[in-house]
Amino acid sequence: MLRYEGKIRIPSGCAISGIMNKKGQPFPGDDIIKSIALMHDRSNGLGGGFAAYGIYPEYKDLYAIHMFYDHEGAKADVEMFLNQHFKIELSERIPTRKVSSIKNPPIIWRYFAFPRGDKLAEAGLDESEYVVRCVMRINSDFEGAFVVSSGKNMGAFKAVGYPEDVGDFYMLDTYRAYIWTAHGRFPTNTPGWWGGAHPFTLLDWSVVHNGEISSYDANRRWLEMFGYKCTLQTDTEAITYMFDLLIRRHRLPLEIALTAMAAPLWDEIERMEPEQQELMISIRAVYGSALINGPFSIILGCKNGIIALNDRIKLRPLTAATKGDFVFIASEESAIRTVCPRPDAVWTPMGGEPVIALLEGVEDI
Amino acid sequence: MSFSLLTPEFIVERNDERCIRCQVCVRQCANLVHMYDQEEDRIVADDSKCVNCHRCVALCPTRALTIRRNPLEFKENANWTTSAIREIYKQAETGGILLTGMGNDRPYPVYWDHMLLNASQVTNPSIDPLREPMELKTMLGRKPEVLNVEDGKVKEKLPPQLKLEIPVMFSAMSFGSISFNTCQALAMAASEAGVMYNTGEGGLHKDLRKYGKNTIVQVASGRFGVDVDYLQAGAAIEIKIGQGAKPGIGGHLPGEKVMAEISQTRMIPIGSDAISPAPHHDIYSIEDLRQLIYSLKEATDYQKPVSVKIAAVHNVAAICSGIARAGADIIAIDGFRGGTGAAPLRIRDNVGIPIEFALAAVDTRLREEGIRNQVSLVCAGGIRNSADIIKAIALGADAVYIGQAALIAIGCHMCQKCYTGKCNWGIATQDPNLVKRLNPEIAARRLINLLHAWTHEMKEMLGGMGINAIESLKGNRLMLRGIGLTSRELDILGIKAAGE
Amino acid sequence: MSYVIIGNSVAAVGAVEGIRKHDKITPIIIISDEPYHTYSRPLISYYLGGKVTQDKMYYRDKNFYKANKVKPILGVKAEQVDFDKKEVILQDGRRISYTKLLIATGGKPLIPPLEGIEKKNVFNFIKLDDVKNIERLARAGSKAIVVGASFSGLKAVEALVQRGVRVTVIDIMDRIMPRVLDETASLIALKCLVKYGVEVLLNTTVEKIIGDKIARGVLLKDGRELACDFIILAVGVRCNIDLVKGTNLNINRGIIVDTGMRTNIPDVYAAGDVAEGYNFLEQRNIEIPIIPNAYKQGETAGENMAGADKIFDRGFVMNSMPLLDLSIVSAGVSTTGEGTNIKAIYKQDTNTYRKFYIRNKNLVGYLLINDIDRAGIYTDLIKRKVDISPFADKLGEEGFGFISLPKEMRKQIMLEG
Amino acid sequence: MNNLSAAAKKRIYAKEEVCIGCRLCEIYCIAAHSQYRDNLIKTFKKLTKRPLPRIVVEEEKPVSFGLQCRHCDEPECVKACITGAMHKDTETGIVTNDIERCIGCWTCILACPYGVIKRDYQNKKIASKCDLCMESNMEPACVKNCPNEALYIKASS
Repeated sequence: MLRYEGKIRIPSGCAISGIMNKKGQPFPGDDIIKSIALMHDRSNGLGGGFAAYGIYPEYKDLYAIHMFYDHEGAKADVEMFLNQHFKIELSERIPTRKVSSIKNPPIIWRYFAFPRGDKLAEAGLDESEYVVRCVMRINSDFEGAFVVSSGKNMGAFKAVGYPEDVGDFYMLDTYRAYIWTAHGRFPTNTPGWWGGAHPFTLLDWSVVHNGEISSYDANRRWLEMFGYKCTLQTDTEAITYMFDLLIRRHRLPLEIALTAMAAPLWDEIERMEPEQQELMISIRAVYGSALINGPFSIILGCKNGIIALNDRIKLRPLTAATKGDFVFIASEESAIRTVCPRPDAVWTPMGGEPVIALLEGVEDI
Repeated sequence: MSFSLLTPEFIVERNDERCIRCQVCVRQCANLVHMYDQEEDRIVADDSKCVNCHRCVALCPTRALTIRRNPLEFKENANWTTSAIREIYKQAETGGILLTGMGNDRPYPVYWDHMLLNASQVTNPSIDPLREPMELKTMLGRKPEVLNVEDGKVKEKLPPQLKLEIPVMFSAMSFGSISFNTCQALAMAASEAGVMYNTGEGGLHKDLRKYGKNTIVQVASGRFGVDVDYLQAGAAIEIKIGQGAKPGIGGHLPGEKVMAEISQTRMIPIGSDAISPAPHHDIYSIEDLRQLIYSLKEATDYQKPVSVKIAAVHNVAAICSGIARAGADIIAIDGFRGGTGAAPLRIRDNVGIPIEFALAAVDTRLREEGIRNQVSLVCAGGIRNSADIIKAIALGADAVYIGQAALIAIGCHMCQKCYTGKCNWGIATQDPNLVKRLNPEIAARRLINLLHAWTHEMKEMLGGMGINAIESLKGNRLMLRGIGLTSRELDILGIKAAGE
Repeated sequence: MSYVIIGNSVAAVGAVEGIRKHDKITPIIIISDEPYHTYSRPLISYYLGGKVTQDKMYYRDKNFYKANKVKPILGVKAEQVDFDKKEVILQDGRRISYTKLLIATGGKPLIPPLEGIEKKNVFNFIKLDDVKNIERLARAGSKAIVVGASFSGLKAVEALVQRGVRVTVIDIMDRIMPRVLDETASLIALKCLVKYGVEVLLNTTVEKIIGDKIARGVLLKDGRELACDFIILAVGVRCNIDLVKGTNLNINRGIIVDTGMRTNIPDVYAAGDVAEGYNFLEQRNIEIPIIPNAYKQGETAGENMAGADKIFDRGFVMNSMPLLDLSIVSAGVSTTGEGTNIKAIYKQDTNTYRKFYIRNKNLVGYLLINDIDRAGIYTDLIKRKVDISPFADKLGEEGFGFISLPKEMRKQIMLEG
Repeated sequence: MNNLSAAAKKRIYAKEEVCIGCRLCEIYCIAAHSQYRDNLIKTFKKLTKRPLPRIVVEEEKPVSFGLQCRHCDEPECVKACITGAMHKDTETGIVTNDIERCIGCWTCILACPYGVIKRDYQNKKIASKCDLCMESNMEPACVKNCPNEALYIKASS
């Protein structure tokens, strides 16, 4: 029996990988496919996906909305909704290549659009919040429709299959991006729905994640207080929203947001200087529900860079490396060395210690 | 009237082969059950006075004593049970309302026992608390929705918080309802364990002020012992609106218990009845509560969190929403199994709702309203073990209060006769001969042991779930599955059924 | 350097133990005219009564001298002390030089000026040799006369009764142990003696001892004649100062010592029955011929001889006397003087008697008969000069104890030990 | 220094605030000094001549406390003893009465400032007192069995 994310929580193990050019120079998707493909055994053919930043330079000021539709009816309904709320500049099928292992694809579509001024004014929201609400609305209210990604000059590409096959399917060798992240999935049952694959995105946040967070429901119920609808019941979705909430909405500095998610232990806090201590205590008090517990390693992508983070007791693998302008992050060191045999530096970040790689000249995420 | 239809509830059995006539039982029974018959050189018992508190049994050095339920039965009747009949006899003989002590003992479902916890298997690792850090530290108090950080510093200080080493506190029990030694033991244990005890409405004895950092001072309708020093003396202030054992009912400490120390502590004359009115007569509505909350905050310079304790009644979710919005930092909800030193039997057994439902409903409601973080939730009333605590936190509590469990730890045998003032264990009594039976040092040690044991167990359970900080359990209802519950009950608890 | 002690009884042993608290090395020489290992003199009545054997009479075990590096010179009398040369001259001519000297020669019996006192079978009751002699005559059915219903006289009576001897005890006073017992107490004791078949003759005295060379009886002042097989004289004891008579030593009835047991001659100390030490209840120097006092005086002397600065200023009389089936204890003052209040409780049914002597706010003496348990608490109240006014009404009442004291005082005393 | 001298300064004290007057200390003391040691039932059922409790319990409600020999540094009883039976062990510091030599003169009772020496008429005529249960080489029975920890052993300097 096929099971759908959103109907049930499906734990999974995974591979993750990310490559970034700090100067913002785009490069094709071959390396990221090669990197994630090396970790073939970490996934089981039931989900793979990529996020790519800088792929739509010609539409860089428009929201690139990637969609999955189960049927034409859903597409019609959503397009009516989109037309009411957005001005759509371009609507097209996302090009794919026939790959034998990728079966039963949904209707895969993309729109380049911007919010309608009157509707935006009517809603009284800032633009990004407006887009978020629309995305939430589609995901929760439109049966058979799912927003794959919704950021500017970026997109997510995912499917049920091994990640290298997914990359082939979406012809990622033909895209050029300055940040690539990838995900290979090992779910513990048989998801049939493409929307459940990773990465999960919102606006230009994308998250690839390896882990099963035990704090999920505590995180979810807290997020939902702020209007997020965790329809997929996946960790990745919740973590994505968490970044959105902490960084975009609460305007927390990146390191504070990361501290909230992988907070230092009380024992460590007790040994800190008073000022630092007060900050940490405050973070733990206010953002206790944002603490992500259980094993995870994640790569957060956004237009300004990538951040990798492990759970605070490092229950999942994560390795980072640099080579010139390039930053590599992957579940396994081999996945880095396969595309960069002689990195300048390779290290294994400590639990809870983030790897922050920003574009040159960018101060904050 | 000397002739009574009430037959002895219990029978005292003495094994004469073991009885060495040491008369410890005679000396220890405040109910005067045992007597030494010099002529016969044997000890005899008046069964009718026995309350089955086990004091004599526990102290008998040769284990010569057993107390049994009197096997005498009425004709079997599903409707007119023994207790139903006995209660009528009692009322027909006395003309009074029936009094009782401790919590509701009726066979209502215990929902804790209908919830099961999760554990990690394969897909994520369980955590071994003996090898990995496992954090139970809990902060109670209002949290801002957003933390303002500037240049790596906190821009606004947090509102006052209670810091607990583990999410367990000792429930409000007043000096008066319990003995000084019991109060002292609770204070010592709270202090040692890094948690809080609660003065109840009986004021704070001068000798216990040194435990202030671990004290919640209560302000109840009688306002006993309340002055600004009292408010300043504790770490937090709790306004007691109601109590799970007797929602809607006030309290009454009879004048004979108001001896010098209690009189001084409660600031009332020796020998005067200490009556706590049913409502606070300055709180007839939610806005009045707000005024009291802010009066107390003003009086303590906004340095102490203010808690509001209510009994779990039907409309508890809406009431708590109102309390949160009225400015409370902590809400304590006391379920219908909550203990008491004295309550009318009918009230205790028939009023209020289970804490499990109340807690789930309140947590859900506060989240729906987006104000859950503004206030900490403490649940009370019948928490029996560490699993109950873990379940309570998964349902949405920040911490729990334990009262009866704490008293049991120090010797209470649940005879439910607290209201008589003759507690043979030195707990619910003011009789100096009985009070000294509770050695505060032993009692504190036992309480600390209990908390220690529960801490270990909670850590094991958390570790099993793959969680290493208690805040990741708070409201994490996915960690619970219901068993033997209707779908309506599952909905209210916000949990799935086992197997789902 | 050497310590020399003349005497081998309680004060001497106290002195040895006192010296050894401070000085574990310097030899101690004990000189005694008795040939025995140190023994307890009061045990002679128990010896006579058959309660102890001679081998159980030692006051300290056989190892005592060796363990304490004591060189005993026993069975040799010290004849004289040359205080200038610091030497003790013995009967056999030996001269024992000392650095520090303790005179603990004890007491000796008061011999009444009685006609016929030199006859055979008239005994004192002080030394082991006395009872060894008496033992031979004291057979079941023989008849004895004890002169003096004093403490030691009555202990002799008890021992004789236990041996089955028929005893008559004679005293000039109107009651038994007149210095300790009042009329009520005396009557209780009298009843007891009579119960055991003792004939007690009070208010009379012996005119002369009858018999040829051997005493056969006595003639009383009132003209009566009593026959007997032997006679024990127990009219009193006085300080045994023979050794130092006529020297520069400051002597009254006994050798006068300060609260450190020092005499007026440097390096010479005195302790025990031979000394007149400070009695703090009477606030003057007087002999206190009882064992606890002898020991403490000896111990104090010993410590001071070894260089300490010990003071013993709490001496007073106390006695415990089991008499047949009676238990009698007393301490401190036993006479009614000015400013002394009395509290007395006599219970006929239990045959108990409790009497307290109170001066100002202090307990200064008591007498208990039969209910003597915890008597030491009263002794201590006397010694500490405790203000008893908060609990004076409870003295002698059932259950009197520390519980009767104010809480603070009780805790202080109970935690002291 | 051996273990015994470590015991030299031990005293048993009472906490009257928590003494509950149950007198179990007496019961266990009796048994501990009987031939049946810890067996209370046999001690009380089989023996007609039982040892006296060597602890004194004073009670005047609501106050009560147990009191036993302090094994004083300067023991009055030892100094007063006319036979030398009462002695303080130089090794252990424990004051004991050699019942072979005690003749029951009760001078120790007269001298003991704590009033904790008793006349034992049942078993010869001897003075009976606390020996800190030294024979059992264990925690004294009264301390061990006090249900409310109202008795404790303390090493005092």
